[in-house]
Amino acid sequence: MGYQATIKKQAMWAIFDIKGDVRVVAKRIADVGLSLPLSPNTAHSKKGQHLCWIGKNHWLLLAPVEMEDQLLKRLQPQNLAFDCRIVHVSDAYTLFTVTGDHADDILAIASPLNTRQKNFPNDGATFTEFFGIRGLVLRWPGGYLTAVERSYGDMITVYFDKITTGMR
Amino acid sequence: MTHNPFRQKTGGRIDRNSCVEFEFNGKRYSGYKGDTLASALLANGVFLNARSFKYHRPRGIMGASVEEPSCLVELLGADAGGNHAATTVQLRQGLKAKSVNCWPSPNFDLMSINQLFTRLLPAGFYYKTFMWPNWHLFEPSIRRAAGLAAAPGDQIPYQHFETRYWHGDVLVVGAGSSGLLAALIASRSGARVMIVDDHPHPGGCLRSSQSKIDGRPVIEWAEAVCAELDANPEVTRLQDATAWGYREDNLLMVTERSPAETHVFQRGWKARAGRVILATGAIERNLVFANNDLPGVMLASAVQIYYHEFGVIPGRQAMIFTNNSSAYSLAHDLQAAGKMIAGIIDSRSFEEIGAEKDGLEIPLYAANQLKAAHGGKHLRAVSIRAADGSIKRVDCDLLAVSGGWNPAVHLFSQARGTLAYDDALASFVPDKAMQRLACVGAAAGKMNLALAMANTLSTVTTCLSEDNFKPPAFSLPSCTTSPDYHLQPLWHVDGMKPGDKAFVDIQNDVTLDDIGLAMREGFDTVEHVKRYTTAGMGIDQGKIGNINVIGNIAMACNKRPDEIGTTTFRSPFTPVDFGSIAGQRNGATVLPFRHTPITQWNKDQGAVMYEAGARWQRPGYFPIVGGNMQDAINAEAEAVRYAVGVYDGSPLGKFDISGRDAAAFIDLLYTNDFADLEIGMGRYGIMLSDDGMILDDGVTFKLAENHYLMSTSTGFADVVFRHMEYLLQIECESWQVWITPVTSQWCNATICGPKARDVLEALGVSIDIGNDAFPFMAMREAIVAGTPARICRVSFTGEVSFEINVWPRHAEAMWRRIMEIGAPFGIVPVGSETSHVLRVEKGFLSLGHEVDETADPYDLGMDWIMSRTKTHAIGRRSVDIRRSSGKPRRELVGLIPKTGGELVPEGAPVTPNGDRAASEGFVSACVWSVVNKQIIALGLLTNGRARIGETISIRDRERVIEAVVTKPCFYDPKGKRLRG
Amino acid sequence: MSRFSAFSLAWNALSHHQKWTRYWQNPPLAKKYDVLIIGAGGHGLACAYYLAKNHGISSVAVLEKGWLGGGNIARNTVTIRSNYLRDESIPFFVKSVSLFEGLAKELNFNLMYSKRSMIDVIQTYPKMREIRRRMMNGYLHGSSYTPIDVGELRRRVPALTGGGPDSRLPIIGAMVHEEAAVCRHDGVAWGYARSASARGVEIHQQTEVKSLLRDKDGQIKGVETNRGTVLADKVAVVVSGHTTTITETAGLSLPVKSFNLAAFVSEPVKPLIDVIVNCPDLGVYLNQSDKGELVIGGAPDAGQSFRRDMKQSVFEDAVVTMLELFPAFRRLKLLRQWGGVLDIAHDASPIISATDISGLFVSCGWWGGFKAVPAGGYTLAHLIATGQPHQAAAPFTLDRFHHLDFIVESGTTTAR
Amino acid sequence: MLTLPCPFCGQRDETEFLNTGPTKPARPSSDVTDSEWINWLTVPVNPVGYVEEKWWHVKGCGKYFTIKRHTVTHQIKMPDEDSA
Repeated sequence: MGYQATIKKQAMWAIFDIKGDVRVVAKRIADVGLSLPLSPNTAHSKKGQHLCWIGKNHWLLLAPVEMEDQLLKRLQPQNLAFDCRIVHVSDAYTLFTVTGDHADDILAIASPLNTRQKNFPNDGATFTEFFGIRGLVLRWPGGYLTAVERSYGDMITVYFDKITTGMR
Repeated sequence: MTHNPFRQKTGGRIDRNSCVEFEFNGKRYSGYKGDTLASALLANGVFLNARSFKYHRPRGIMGASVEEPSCLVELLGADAGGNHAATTVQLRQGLKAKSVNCWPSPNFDLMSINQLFTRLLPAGFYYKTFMWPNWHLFEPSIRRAAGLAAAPGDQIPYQHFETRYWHGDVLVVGAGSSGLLAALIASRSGARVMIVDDHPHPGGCLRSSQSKIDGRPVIEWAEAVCAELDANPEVTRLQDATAWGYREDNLLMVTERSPAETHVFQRGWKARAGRVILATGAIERNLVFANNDLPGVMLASAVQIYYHEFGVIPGRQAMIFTNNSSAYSLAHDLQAAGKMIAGIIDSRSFEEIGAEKDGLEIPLYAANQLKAAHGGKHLRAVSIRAADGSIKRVDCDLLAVSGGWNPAVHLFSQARGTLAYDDALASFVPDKAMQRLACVGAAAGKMNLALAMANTLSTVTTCLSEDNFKPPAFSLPSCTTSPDYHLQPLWHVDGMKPGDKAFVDIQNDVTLDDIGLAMREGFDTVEHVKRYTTAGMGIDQGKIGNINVIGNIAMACNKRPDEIGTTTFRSPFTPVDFGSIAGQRNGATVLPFRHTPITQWNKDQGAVMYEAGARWQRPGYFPIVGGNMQDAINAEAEAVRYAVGVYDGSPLGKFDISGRDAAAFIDLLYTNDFADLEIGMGRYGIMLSDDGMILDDGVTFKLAENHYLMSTSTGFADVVFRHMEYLLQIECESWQVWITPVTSQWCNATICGPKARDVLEALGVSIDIGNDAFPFMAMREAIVAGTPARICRVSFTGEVSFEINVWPRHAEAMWRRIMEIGAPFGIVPVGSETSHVLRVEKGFLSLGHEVDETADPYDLGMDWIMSRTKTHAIGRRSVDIRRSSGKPRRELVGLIPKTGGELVPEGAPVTPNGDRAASEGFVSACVWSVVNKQIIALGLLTNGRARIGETISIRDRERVIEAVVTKPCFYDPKGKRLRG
Repeated sequence: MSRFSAFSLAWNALSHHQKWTRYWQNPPLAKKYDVLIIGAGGHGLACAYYLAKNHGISSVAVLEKGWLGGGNIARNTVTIRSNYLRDESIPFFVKSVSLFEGLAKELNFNLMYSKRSMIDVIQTYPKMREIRRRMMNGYLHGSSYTPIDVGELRRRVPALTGGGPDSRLPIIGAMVHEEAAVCRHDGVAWGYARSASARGVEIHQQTEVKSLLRDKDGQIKGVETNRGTVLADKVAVVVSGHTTTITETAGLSLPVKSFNLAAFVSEPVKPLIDVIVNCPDLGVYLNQSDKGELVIGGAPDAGQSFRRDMKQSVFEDAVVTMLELFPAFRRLKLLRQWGGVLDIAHDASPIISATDISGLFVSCGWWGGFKAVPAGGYTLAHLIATGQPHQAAAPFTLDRFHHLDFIVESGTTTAR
Repeated sequence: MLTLPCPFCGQRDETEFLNTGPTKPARPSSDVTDSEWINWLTVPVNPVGYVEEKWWHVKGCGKYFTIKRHTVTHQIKMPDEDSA
């Protein structure tokens, strides 16, 4: 018997890296229609967009790629006048979803993150160690959404194959 | 029909309907499903099944579990290898095993000739001899004789090892009575629980106990508890899994040997719990008398396990030798089974022997000691020494020995807990815990079922309350009472003579004499004795014998055992496969690798891929038909010098740096000035470490006021990021600077060569790329071939270069377009070997070559990069201090070696006059220059800049190569081409 | 001192070895000595021996907090080699290797010195370049290296089945350092102790130095121990890992930090590997002991530590990388793991030096100090006796920090 | 392997972090003597006991933070906790 889990490499998402003072960022984001998450390492999700609070003065906005142009216009990454920094990083990540009965087990192989509810709630979203490198882990219906730096995407695919099939 | 002469007609938990065939030392036997290899061998009457490590004495099975010191086997066939204790090998159809360390068989072992020389082989004998003519003469034969099994093979291609984490509230080690009770209470409190047990079945010593809990046989109670635990989704129960290491913050390393998932061979758990409950039980210890290693001598508890678990009594006439009450239960078992018992020898006085003897109708030799065991290849008789010294000889073929019990404190001790010596137990028991853990039951020194259960209940309840759980009301199960545990220490029997083979460490063949010798020679601490005699350093790590080493040292120096102390308890508790530690990290995933969108294209072209730093894979060169590596490099280099080449520069580190203080921050990082940099322009900079050594170099562009794009070398991008974040978060906390790594948000194709501009034009570009509109070191945003791009005019080749940066989603298409459009211009892809050649021709420095952790920018002739005004730049002060000593420096020079066309190995030292003496410099890079049509080199040479024109000597071992010192630039020294 | 030989072994066998005498004497602790050495480890005992033998100074007491030979000499991976990179370092280690070679006979004690060579397995071009540089530099000073190709490597180390062309880091070559050896580590301490004791050196175990004592001029005058005050005009601190703990009692700070470096062994198996295998690209090295155990080492833990166990993550990395080259070892079993404390200098090279405190000497910064025991003791004895650094150890004084003239050997090899 | 208290993420596994060494005194101004500078650069604290040090949550939120860690027990305290 193997693991009951479905692992899918995701198509591209629109992703923005946001840094700055919390009040400034809140104002900048207001345009997008999302409010900032209230607890560290949680995400505020709405209409397919996820605004993750991933570090002190640091957020990551994930949205469907169809929204990318619109977000580029609204967020104006090149504009520094807003006293915060928004960098367009859609291409900088490779994303996977891990879903199914054994999604928790797969995550426990990939990451030391303690995913017990009290530690990583339903809106949990955090950077952690993922197969030895830095990776984003976000709760997802029936499992998790994960993202790693794009250049590591192939390696993560190999890892997933290995742990689900036992192939060396 | 299975012929098992020593198997009882009934009893045991083996499946008598499933016969299992196996092979041992080339002979076929059968046992039953549920047997271990050890129980099956004993059932078959195979008692001589090993030879000892040093003397090759005949040995049998002594224990029944992980403590087994004696019978180590090597598995053959599909899972070949290893030194497995026969007691831990589960019998299965077709199992093949052989004894380790004897040849051709344990019954007839050629090396048993060693027994004739035992007198010459005391502890440490090798330190005193084998010196003449030298050790090397003897080593090969000794190495062949040593070692146990052959190294394992690895023939399980479709299964792998896995490691995973577990996070929970309570982790219980041991599924005996105390462990099961602890897990039950914890799970009923709502805790997330893991319980780990190294046997295939739960129950621990309950499995060989006649006691009752709540009126039921104990094993039924254990099964009921397991059923409840298994029904709780918050409980993970692992059997055949060993908790072998106790790390910081309650992290336990567990190896699970038979996971449910078929593709997983073994699983290593890294389990971290808020509280650890150690219910690891106790391990029976041996007694020290002459020939205590003869086949037929076994631990009393082991005999009980073979009887209850496997229905095996490995003898016809049993004798028991004990110094404590626990062995009497074996006597009761055997008597009830109607088996012959020759008697019990108890070193305690008759008065000390309590209720344990009640009901026994066998000879009791109270206050007697067993002087020696007799027999050749198997026990035939024992001599009993009475208190008055008289000797009586009694025949027997099974001797069950009990020296008392040691709490299994291994994990407790690994967790840095302190031990105390308990006089009543004559053993070390847990004292002060140093982590959030508790020991319960026998592991805490409670050697009686009822006491152990009561102790577990109260301890676990207290722990759970401390951890903010509400333990349920729980009434202690009623247990049948057993006699109180009582023991009189007996470190060795009286009347031993020098030369008696009384073993304190069976596996490593260490005798009581050896301890005496060690102490006579000055090795009088326990660590010294261990290291001199090797006692306790075997695979079993002295589980049944170490206490006797300590006791005998104490006795010899007239001290208490706690004044002697124990040796360190080191992980692992029992040996575990390395695979279960590494888990899935193997093969292609052992080190992360990184690809650009062009990697696959490169591979498809047959590029030879190199590790290029920071885990990136990059083409080294593109082989050409009918040419060697040098030909390929020459072709690529010529393309760049005379036509056009393209290079995938995507792995270069890139950082978006902005914020109010970004300009000041850039100024702090680099040794040169950036304040006057114009928007849209870039500048080359060098970063130093605080030690004043070059950390990295690269070009930084100014995108806007207080907005920069910094590029770093591929290999040092992470180091630079750490350096910058450290400064910002710790030393410049009030500064407003935001850094976002964008290495993977931008890919670049660098088109370089005299026809680079033509190719870019042909691609279609939305801006004027003429030299006036778009000068060297400028950056422009433009549409290239219909794709938005950032174009940078930097050059690492000395030619006109356009670095076309696009989003990775467009990178492969852009690359293919460049190759297509560039074809008529003669474009070729360029690997890192070629960029090395082009760089050396220009005298551009390179990390790992000219920059070798000793050079500063002055050494490299870059005085201009050390700003006159910026004394505060990182590393500046250290450079100044180092140079203030006036010691001669090694300076960058060019070298024209006189080799007649052969490359000089990079790194070759330069020595004065070519002598075999300390070097005065070295060759940092050497290539065939396509423009100069000769070998050129760069080097660091003491006072090199003053020596231009001089001939120096490079020394490659015996070979001396002369070279002329030149300026370190061999091509276009004024830089007209790259600015063109 | 009883003479050791096959004959004396046989002679003593007749009396069941009852007549062997102590390796080292157990005299009472005197009030004053000419030289005090703090730490009865390899370097301290070697220094005591050479003080007596080379310089005729036998009023020497070696003070040991625990048991003789119980520090890092009891917990290393027994690698002896001289394949360093820099002109400053190579001659010192060449001297150490040559002293080691004659040591068993000199001490009349079988150290099981086994010259079996070390093979560097090379997997990246930068590493290849660096190791060739070491080959050529070492030649200048009498340390030898010979390149071999991958086929020859696999012939010499058949167990090395990983690192093939399709692997993550394919092996591209190898380099053999012929002088490399292993030897019985405890034996080195015991052998030096036995010979030093025979020359009048006193070794006092269970004697913990609490503080250094200075006279009114600041000159060292002795030490305070758990057994009272002991005086001497010259004191050497040779307590790898714990140097600063001692020197700080006299107000002396040093450019060193203490780290945990750990190792582990496999179950004993039949002869499999008869060289030392070093994998600098992966950061793991191993050899097989005469008993059959594979002795394996990796990197130190990154944080300061005075512990003698092992950090799990560091250990895992070493296992993972070992399995990359020896995949069949995944079925081999871990038998034991342990660690030691070492103090690493700011530039990661050793320090054998006088200090700002007159009469106080230190030998520290030993990272891989086992191979350096004979030369470390030899040159420290020279420094103490003559007041001048021995030529071979001259680069290793504290003076180098006055102008930040670091001797950068870091990253040259993983095999400590 | 420890767990470390990241000020943003809470307790996380040690392998997510990088130990960047003991806290150094503030960077000296440029008018200190050479020997004062060298001392700052090369001489660290090296206590048998609690050492105040900087860790970087490199695989997590990226925060550098300060803790006290005992060099023998490896127990961790916050920097403002009593270091007795």
